[in-house]
Amino acid sequence: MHLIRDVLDKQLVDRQDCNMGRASGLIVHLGESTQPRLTHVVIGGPALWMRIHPSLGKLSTKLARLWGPKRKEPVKIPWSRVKTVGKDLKLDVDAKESGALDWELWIARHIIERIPGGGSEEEE
Amino acid sequence: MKKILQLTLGIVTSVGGFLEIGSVTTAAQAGARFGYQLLWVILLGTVCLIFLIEMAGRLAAVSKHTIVDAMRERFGFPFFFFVLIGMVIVAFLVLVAELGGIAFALQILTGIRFPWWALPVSLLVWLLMWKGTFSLIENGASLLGLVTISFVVAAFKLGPDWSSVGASLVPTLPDSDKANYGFIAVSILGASISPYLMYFYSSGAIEDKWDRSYIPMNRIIAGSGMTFGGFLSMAVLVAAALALRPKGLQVDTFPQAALLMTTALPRWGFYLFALSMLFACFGAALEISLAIAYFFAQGFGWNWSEDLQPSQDARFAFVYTIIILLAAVPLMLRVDPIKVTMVSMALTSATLPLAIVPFLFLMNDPLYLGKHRNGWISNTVVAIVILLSFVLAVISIPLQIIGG
Amino acid sequence: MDINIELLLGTKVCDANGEKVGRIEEFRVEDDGNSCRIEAYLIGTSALIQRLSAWTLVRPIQRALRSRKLYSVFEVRWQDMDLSDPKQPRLRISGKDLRHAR
Amino acid sequence: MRVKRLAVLSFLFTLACKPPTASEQMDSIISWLGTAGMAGRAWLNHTTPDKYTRQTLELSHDSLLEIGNGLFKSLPPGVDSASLDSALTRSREHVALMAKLVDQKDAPDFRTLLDSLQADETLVKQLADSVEAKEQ
Repeated sequence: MHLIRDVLDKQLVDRQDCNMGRASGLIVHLGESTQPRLTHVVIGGPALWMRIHPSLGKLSTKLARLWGPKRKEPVKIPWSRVKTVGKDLKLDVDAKESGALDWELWIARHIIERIPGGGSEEEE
Repeated sequence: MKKILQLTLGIVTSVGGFLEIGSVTTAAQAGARFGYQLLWVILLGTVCLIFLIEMAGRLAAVSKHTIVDAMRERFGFPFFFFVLIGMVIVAFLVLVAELGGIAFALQILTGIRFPWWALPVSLLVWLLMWKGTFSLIENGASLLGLVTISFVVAAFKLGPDWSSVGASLVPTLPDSDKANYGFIAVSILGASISPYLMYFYSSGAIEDKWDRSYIPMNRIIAGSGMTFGGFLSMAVLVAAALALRPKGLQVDTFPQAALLMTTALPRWGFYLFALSMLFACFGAALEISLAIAYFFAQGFGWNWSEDLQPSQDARFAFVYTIIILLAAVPLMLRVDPIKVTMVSMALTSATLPLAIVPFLFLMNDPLYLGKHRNGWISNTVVAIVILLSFVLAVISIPLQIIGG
Repeated sequence: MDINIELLLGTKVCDANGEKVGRIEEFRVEDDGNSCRIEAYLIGTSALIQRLSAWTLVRPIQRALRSRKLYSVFEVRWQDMDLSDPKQPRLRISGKDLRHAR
Repeated sequence: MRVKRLAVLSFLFTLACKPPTASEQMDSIISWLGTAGMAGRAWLNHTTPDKYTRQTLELSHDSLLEIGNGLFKSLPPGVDSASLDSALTRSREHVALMAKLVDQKDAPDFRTLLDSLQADETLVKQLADSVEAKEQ
């Protein structure tokens, strides 16, 4: 398996096949003498903008503090939760609890549902 | 049976994407200035588009990826983001032009100036996106779009000289006014080969849950749909060449374009033109707004479907809401839609490589398409599209400035 | 130490003697059910081409251009890569000892 | 790529600013006379709504005025500018009158004006040819 070609930027889906963003970063643990180990998949946020330019990464962190769902640390999914690596990465998590949908829910609550006919994200 | 219904996807893609303010104005200008001489460009554009659309559908049917999905996966976020910026700028300009087309059609029907229509029109487009389902937009737009057949009727009634029509399908250069000729040619190409068509079509294929069994159907849909669109804009060019050129009319403004069919169909020509523009531009506006929202949603991996309730794919709905409302602003500030159209069409063909080069990689990717990869013919066509559009744009636009 | 591996993409790698080897383009990993370990770092142009899985496109073009150019690719075993400073990855061995992949 | 796009944009803007030659201006004058003529004919056949016809005639009038002002500076020597000027002013007035007659639904007078407009158009066309000849 190749990390960049087969894992990075792949679509992430949760138990109910709900889209929860794309793999925007991969965290690897480097030991002194142990083999490097892939520990987490990072979703969205600064990790994404970092890849274009560090300054963009910092900027997005600042903006995220100003408004939106104020979230302390980026959303990380432990690799052990990855069930299959295929067309998508199937994760053994619940999208809403994982925090990957914070923005989706925030926009839904603060904007979309205020507009008539927007419906409510609670109903499935 | 369901697959037969899928033809509507092809037709809406062509009516919405092919015959819109862009192709009508460029074709009308071409006919009014150069007679049949530019017909070959429309033919060329149509052929290229048929290939590109077929590929977009094939990619979706085989790999279950839309073009944008695949682009983000293969080329990574930084490159994707770069393309996103380019595509969204151009698509936004085109959206402004389409809304302008609707507003102008309403102006000539009611006499109320188009800036007043800008906001109501964009609200209506938004409402359809907000409430409508994909199949509603698909079928509704393609049914209403059938009005545009009146262009063909008009062209036939004016009794064109078929031999010279046929002759003009072979590229030729004019004796004078070459710069203008090149510029209109570029705009026609931009009007026919619009990338957002490919994004829309491949997303549509996913929304309609295509699989490998659709590959033959996809060929038919792409072929017939785009040919339909191509015929229509050729008809516009012919009608302009016969009705406007003898009077020395140049289509610089929309009211002038509205006279296109008044000689061919005295009783209904004017109203048919207005309605055709109304519906065609409406279809296009819906299609472009969707394409932009798809681009964001798929690129970032959000939920996206025109069939979900807005709150189920909030970010998707948020994007098109913002885009559509923003698009109304320039029109309210009385920006001339025809100017926007010409600029955006030329820009489209100048930025075509940005959209098509990555597409060429994807269509040759064994991991996505396996044995359904592009053959050398398709690859050659894509290569030609890239070269042609770009070279034409880079050569003729400066020429236009210098004045030939 | 934890690092974001995607940020290593395209960073230049020098060998033990400080000579430039190429850019990191890809990571080969082994995933045995419970953990996913990096086996090797792929360095060089053909690693990039492979990452874009673009060989089916590049080979015919090469043939058309009659170019005999073989793009470099090195497969660096994880033991031989020193990432203590992620900004400047170095090899623990000299470039000569690198084995060309494929 | 982005740079290129900006270049293209600026090109198009300069394009919009580039001063047109005399013959190009003559072409657009003819184009607007033709527009007024066609719109007028269509209206006489009751095939276009009054509002559209009036607006289009007004638009033609304004455009003719605008182009006419610029024209005489760039006119090459040896062109009968006097008759051109008179033809332009006359047709411009006629177009303006027609726009008014549309509201009064006065078809007969409208038709007479339309015919004289046609005459002026042919005159302008001849002058346009001479301009083109002079420019070469």
